[in-house]
Amino acid sequence: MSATDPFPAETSSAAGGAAALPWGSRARGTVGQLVGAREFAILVFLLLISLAIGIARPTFFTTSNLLAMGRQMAEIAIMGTAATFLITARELDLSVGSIYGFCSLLMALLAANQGIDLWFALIIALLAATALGLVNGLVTTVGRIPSFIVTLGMLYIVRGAALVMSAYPVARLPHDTFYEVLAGDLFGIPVQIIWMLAIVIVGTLVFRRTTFGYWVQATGSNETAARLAGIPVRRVKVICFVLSAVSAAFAGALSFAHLTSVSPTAGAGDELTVIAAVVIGGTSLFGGHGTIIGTFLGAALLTIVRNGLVQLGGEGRLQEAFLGGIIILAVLIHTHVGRRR
Amino acid sequence: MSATDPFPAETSSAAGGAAALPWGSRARGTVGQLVGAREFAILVFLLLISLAIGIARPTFFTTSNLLAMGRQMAEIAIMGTAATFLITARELDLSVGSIYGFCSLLMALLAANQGIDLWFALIIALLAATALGLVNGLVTTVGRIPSFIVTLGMLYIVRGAALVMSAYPVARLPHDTFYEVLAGDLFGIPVQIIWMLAIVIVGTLVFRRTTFGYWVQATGSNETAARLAGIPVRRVKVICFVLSAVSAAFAGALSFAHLTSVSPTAGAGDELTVIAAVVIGGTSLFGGHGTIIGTFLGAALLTIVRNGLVQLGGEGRLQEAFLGGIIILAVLIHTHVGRRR
Amino acid sequence: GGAPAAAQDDEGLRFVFVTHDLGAGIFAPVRRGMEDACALIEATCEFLGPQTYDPAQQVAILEAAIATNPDGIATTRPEPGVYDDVIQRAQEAGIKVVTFNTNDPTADEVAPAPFVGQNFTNYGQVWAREVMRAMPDGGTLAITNCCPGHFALEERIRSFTETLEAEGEGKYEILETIITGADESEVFGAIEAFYAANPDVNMITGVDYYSNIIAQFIKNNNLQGQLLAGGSDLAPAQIDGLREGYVAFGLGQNPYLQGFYPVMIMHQEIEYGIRPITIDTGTDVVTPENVDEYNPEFR
Amino acid sequence: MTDPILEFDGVSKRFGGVRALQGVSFAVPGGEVHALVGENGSGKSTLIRICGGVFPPDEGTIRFEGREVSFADPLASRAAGISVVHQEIPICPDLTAAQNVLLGHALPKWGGLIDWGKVNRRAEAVFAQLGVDIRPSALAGDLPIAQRQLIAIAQALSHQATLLILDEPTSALSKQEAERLFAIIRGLKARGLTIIYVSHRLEEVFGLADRVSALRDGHYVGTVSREETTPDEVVRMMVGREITHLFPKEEHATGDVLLSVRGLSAPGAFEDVSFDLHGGEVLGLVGLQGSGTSEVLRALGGQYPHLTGEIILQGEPVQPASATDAIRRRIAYVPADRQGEGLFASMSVRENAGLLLLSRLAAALGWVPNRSLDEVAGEMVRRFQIRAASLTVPVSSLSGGNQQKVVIARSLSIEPLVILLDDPTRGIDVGAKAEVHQILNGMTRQGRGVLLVSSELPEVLAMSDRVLAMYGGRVVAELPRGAHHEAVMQLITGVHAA
Ligand SMILES: Nc1ncnc2c1ncn2[C@@H]1O[C@H](COP(=O)(O)OP(=O)(O)OP(=O)(O)O)[C@@H](O)[C@H]1O
Ligand SMILES: Nc1ncnc2c1ncn2[C@@H]1O[C@H](COP(=O)(O)OP(=O)(O)OP(=O)(O)O)[C@@H](O)[C@H]1O
Ligand SMILES: [Mg+2]
Ligand SMILES: [Mg+2]
Repeated sequence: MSATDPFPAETSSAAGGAAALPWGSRARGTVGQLVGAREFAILVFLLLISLAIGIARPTFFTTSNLLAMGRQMAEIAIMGTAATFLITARELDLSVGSIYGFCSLLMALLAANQGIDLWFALIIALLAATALGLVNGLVTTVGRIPSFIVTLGMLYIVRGAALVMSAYPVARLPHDTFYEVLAGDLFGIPVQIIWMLAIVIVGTLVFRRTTFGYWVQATGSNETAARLAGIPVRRVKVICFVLSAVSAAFAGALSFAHLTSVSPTAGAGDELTVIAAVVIGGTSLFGGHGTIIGTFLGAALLTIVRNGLVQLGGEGRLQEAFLGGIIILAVLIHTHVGRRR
Repeated sequence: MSATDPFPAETSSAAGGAAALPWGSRARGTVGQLVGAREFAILVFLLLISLAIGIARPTFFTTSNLLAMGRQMAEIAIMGTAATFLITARELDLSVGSIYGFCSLLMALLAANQGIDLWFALIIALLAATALGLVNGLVTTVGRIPSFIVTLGMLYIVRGAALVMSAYPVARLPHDTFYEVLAGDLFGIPVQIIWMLAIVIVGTLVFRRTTFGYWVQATGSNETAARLAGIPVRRVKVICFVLSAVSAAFAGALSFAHLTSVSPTAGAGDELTVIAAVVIGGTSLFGGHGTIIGTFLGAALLTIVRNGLVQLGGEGRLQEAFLGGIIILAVLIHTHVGRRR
Repeated sequence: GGAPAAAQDDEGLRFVFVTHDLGAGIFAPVRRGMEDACALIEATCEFLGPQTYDPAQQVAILEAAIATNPDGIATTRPEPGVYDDVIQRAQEAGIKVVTFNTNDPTADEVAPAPFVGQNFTNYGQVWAREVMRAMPDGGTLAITNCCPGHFALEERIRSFTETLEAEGEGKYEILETIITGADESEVFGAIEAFYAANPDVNMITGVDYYSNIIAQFIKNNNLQGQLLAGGSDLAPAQIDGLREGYVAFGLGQNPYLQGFYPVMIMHQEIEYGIRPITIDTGTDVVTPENVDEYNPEFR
Repeated sequence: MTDPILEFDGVSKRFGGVRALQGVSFAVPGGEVHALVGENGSGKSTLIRICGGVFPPDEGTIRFEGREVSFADPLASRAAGISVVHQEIPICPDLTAAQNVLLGHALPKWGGLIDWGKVNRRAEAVFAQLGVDIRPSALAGDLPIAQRQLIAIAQALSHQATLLILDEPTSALSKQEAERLFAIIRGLKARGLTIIYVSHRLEEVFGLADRVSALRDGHYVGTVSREETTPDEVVRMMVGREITHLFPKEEHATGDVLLSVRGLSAPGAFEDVSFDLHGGEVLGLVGLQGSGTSEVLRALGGQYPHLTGEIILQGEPVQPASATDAIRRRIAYVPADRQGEGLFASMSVRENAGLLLLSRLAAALGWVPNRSLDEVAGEMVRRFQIRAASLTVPVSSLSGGNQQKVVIARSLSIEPLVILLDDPTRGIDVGAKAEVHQILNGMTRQGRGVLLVSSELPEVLAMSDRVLAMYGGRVVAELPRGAHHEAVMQLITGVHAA
């Protein structure tokens, strides 16, 4: 039995404990319900960093910059929401960056060269992503090999396909409602922010208040126990892989609508950024415990640091270095500050 | 009641005499000892692929091409040897690609711009790598956060540092014995192949026949039990991180000597290639079980496929896609074919 | 030399192109040029390279290609030194070698090879003069660079800065070189962040293909008239900006010819013994005035 | 005999080369408590997993309530009315107690969303029925192992079942918790449920069961009714031979004081513990879960770095700060949790056994010749009668009893002065137990000192020369050999202060 369980719960010492549970019987306020100890630690860290940047560069806090950062973080937060499900179920997806690039390219080519309506092209791209996610999920669960390897292979495969497709240059597309819905403004707020908030909120509810979310956590916490309790663990995981792929395709569509251009290498490296956002937020890489609000904060932190470093000027090449330091620091903080109740 | 008394009163040693063992007689050949079922499966796969390529393109089997492939695989095999220790101890290092680039750049700058002797520069680069590996190891073990995150942060930090350093252009260096030792030929064989074989052989012996090797396996197999057995698990892990970083620096030095040039982005992405080679070889991503011969075969497979696809011609953009498929296929094969003895 | 050991079979010549980065958009028209040239002389051609920028991987591909003994190899050479050994070995094996698109000139000291592509020093000069033409009264500007350390880009910037200093009469101030990364979304975010901190900047000009994101930024934020763009290559957003006037110039390098000429000069040498030479594909200045004369697909 | 509710007919199952079940045929009458006994690896859990839909049998059929059934998955078995508490399947540590209990249920919803308040109240009701005090919103991973086991039992009881199967449910429970479970089982039986009960503890079997069926090496041996059998007969059915007496303590003269503990305290675990351990003596520590017995062993084994008080080993004060330290001072610790803390599952028998001797065997640069490792490991395997196909098979392929012998042999390989044994016979069968007791006797014969903790009170009482009773982290009494079971029970439950 235990032979198939790679991480017996007792020995995953590095993962630390789970944080405060939102459904505790003791009454807590709405904010308290959403923001557990870990999320709180990361929120404070984020606010302190913002304050520091804002004091050095007041332009950081202008409405337009705040909205711009909101828009910039949307793609990572959206992919991160799906990744939170997947990582909580104790799997990884390294192919999201490739799927992001592939699907936006597919959509653009269908619309520009085949004359297919952009909405219809979007649906086809999302279906393609569904198929890719299914392959990831089935090879992992039925083939019983680590998702790290399956999705690493998929990363190369999908990127290769995108490179082949990019031989056909994309013609210009006429602007239409598609761009309004995926890249426009609503009451002065970039729609990407609205999409992101909608997905984060729905994701949080699904994660915390539906049977599926509960199954995801049980599967990641103890797969054997979950299976014996009658939870279809394979199906749960496959769905998580599909969510991950579809979220990448949707993020790719947002990017395409916003930039009105595509490149086959778009999204390269996003897989690691997404995982970083999820883990910074407090989700355990060893499964069982996740938080979508945390992922949202993690994506925000990464964006704020990137934006802030450009604002501060100075040596541009050190920006990535700072980002690396912040990632480690953030995870150290919520591991040790927001430890347990 | 059992007949034999495990504690004859006269003897006090629990590990005393050398009684004949029932299974001691089961002699196994040297090859059998080195190549287990998993390694064998991947070896057969590798030979079949080579044969297929060689039949289609006889130029594949020319001496010069075989030697070139041997040289090409050396860097991944060397980093993979160290990574096998680390992954067996149930940790990951995503920063090897950055360390590879950083250390070769450091070495080149010291030698070219500061006039430091190349050998001395190499030693400084290896010491720098030791320090980076120490930081990876200490933050992971003392800070108790997943090495995935620590080394992801380190990936960015070190790459940032390399980018800053690359602001100083590297002058050309005079050729000398340094290049002979790290990039020359010995009896017509590229020295990189000799370095690789030496490291793989020493690595295998250390892994299988020394206290340290057993400790690494025990740590990855059950960390709690290892600690209770008096194994200094933190120190074991930290040493593995240092090995990983130093192997990356050495691979960087080989590359620098061979290409006589450096770029701050050299090695980017190698972290995933190294992990792929290790896992293709049969080492478990979940720790406890590793094989350096397997890693060597994994690196060979990746190189052969890359080289073979070029030989076969055809659509260049699909080559990486094939590589992705081969990675998945190889792991599927040794998971299901070379299951257990 | 003449035509030693070439064309071993009667299937015609075989040429292999190897780039440092198959994903870069510039190589689509290069490839088209290669295909057209090969069709013309009935040669077989392959276009290879790593999925993302990776010279070490490119060298491995070159080595594998040499083993197949083609008649000629065309390769990019974005870093000095890296390619010396492999190019010499190809030449020793009787394979013609031409570089295209990117060539580090210092590499020619060790392994000389003809180059079909742009002269980056000239490019920097043309670029600086276009900025001065667009802002005759001077002003502040920022440069975007995706890939610090990349030889061609650094040389363009060096020559640009030098020319602007020499000819700009002190009217131009470069505020910053923004390191953008090579992912469109990230490039956009970096430009956005810079502009938030420096809303008074007059022009942002790009050294690389991602210049078009500056144009996109202006368009998305309706900054036409307040901020000027201009820079390398002619991606769709760049063309839009040129048509509407908020992009002052786009600088092409004629990638089609970078694929076409290498085939032709290797063919020349093999068939007719005409020694190949370096060909500058030039710096093609596209402005709002002449933008409609161009097919952007091949720039 | 009433109508059988469950009938096995020729059921066989194999795992690779291991024939776990071979042609098992027997019937379980409805409305009874039916005990299933057998040695480790005899196939009990395999049979139960088949009933629970974990995997199908290779051959044979099962009839449930008269109909032939074949369960595709655990859900199908539960839908048919079978509820199972599987052996050693811990619950989900990241979920709350309530979430674990209701895992696999349709949950109460409000507006399409799960109402966790209602879930907690439902779980509370199940806990109340079980008579246990667990806060539904507590994180399961934070609870002690006994409460986790109770959660697993509560999960099974939360379903409407006609057949309840419990596979070694008491292995982690204290005496009282077990008693409460027995009361519940009797209550369920009174309500007409059938219960299949697996345990290695014969006193439980004889206290509960109406009928006992035995398996041996995957074969069905027979079924007897409780009134018509004796413990000796059941043991004979299980092992196929006589086991003369259960706890064969050898008497030795004890030697000088080996280990002196004075006023030892670890905050939150135990306080002011003092005792002397003599050479050749077995000192038993008895107490309920949480009384501090296991913690005292852990502390002496170097796992509590911040101790107050004195530890004097052979006249020399020591403060074992780590396991490494304890081992260097020749204090050996055998953990209770074999899988979690003792075994290296992915490594071979040889490496598991020889691990502590590596530094002794190592030549320069840590080189360990294969032959010397083979020699010492082979000697241990021979001496402790460890049954393994070869030295190089993975230790995970051994039976539970043999795995335990490997762990003990490893600990003894450092030739310890003091051995700390925490529940060394947990979950192993009578035959293996007798062998472990033999090993224990051997240790004392060699003059080593043994501190023994066991979840089975009769075992500690029988095997120890002296017994310390602990309650609430303190030693409440010292009792000589032959102390009465009842008296000890009263001490450790705090009914009577000493
Ligand atoms: N998971 C497994 N894979 C392969 N072989 C196994 C596995 N589990 C047990 N075996 C083998 O099956 C045989 C029977 O094991 P079993 O548990 O019946 O031993 P046992 O004689 O009952 O030991 P003990 O009395 O100590 O419990 C053993 O030789 C063991 O090596
Ligand atoms: N998944 C499996 N793979 C391989 N062998 C197995 C597996 N499950 C059980 N076995 C083997 O089948 C045999 C019967 O095991 P089972 O768990 O049914 O015994 P048991 O009677 O429940 O023992 P215990 O009293 O130790 O719980 C043993 O030899 C065991 O090692
Ligand atoms: Mg047995
Ligand atoms: Mg069992």
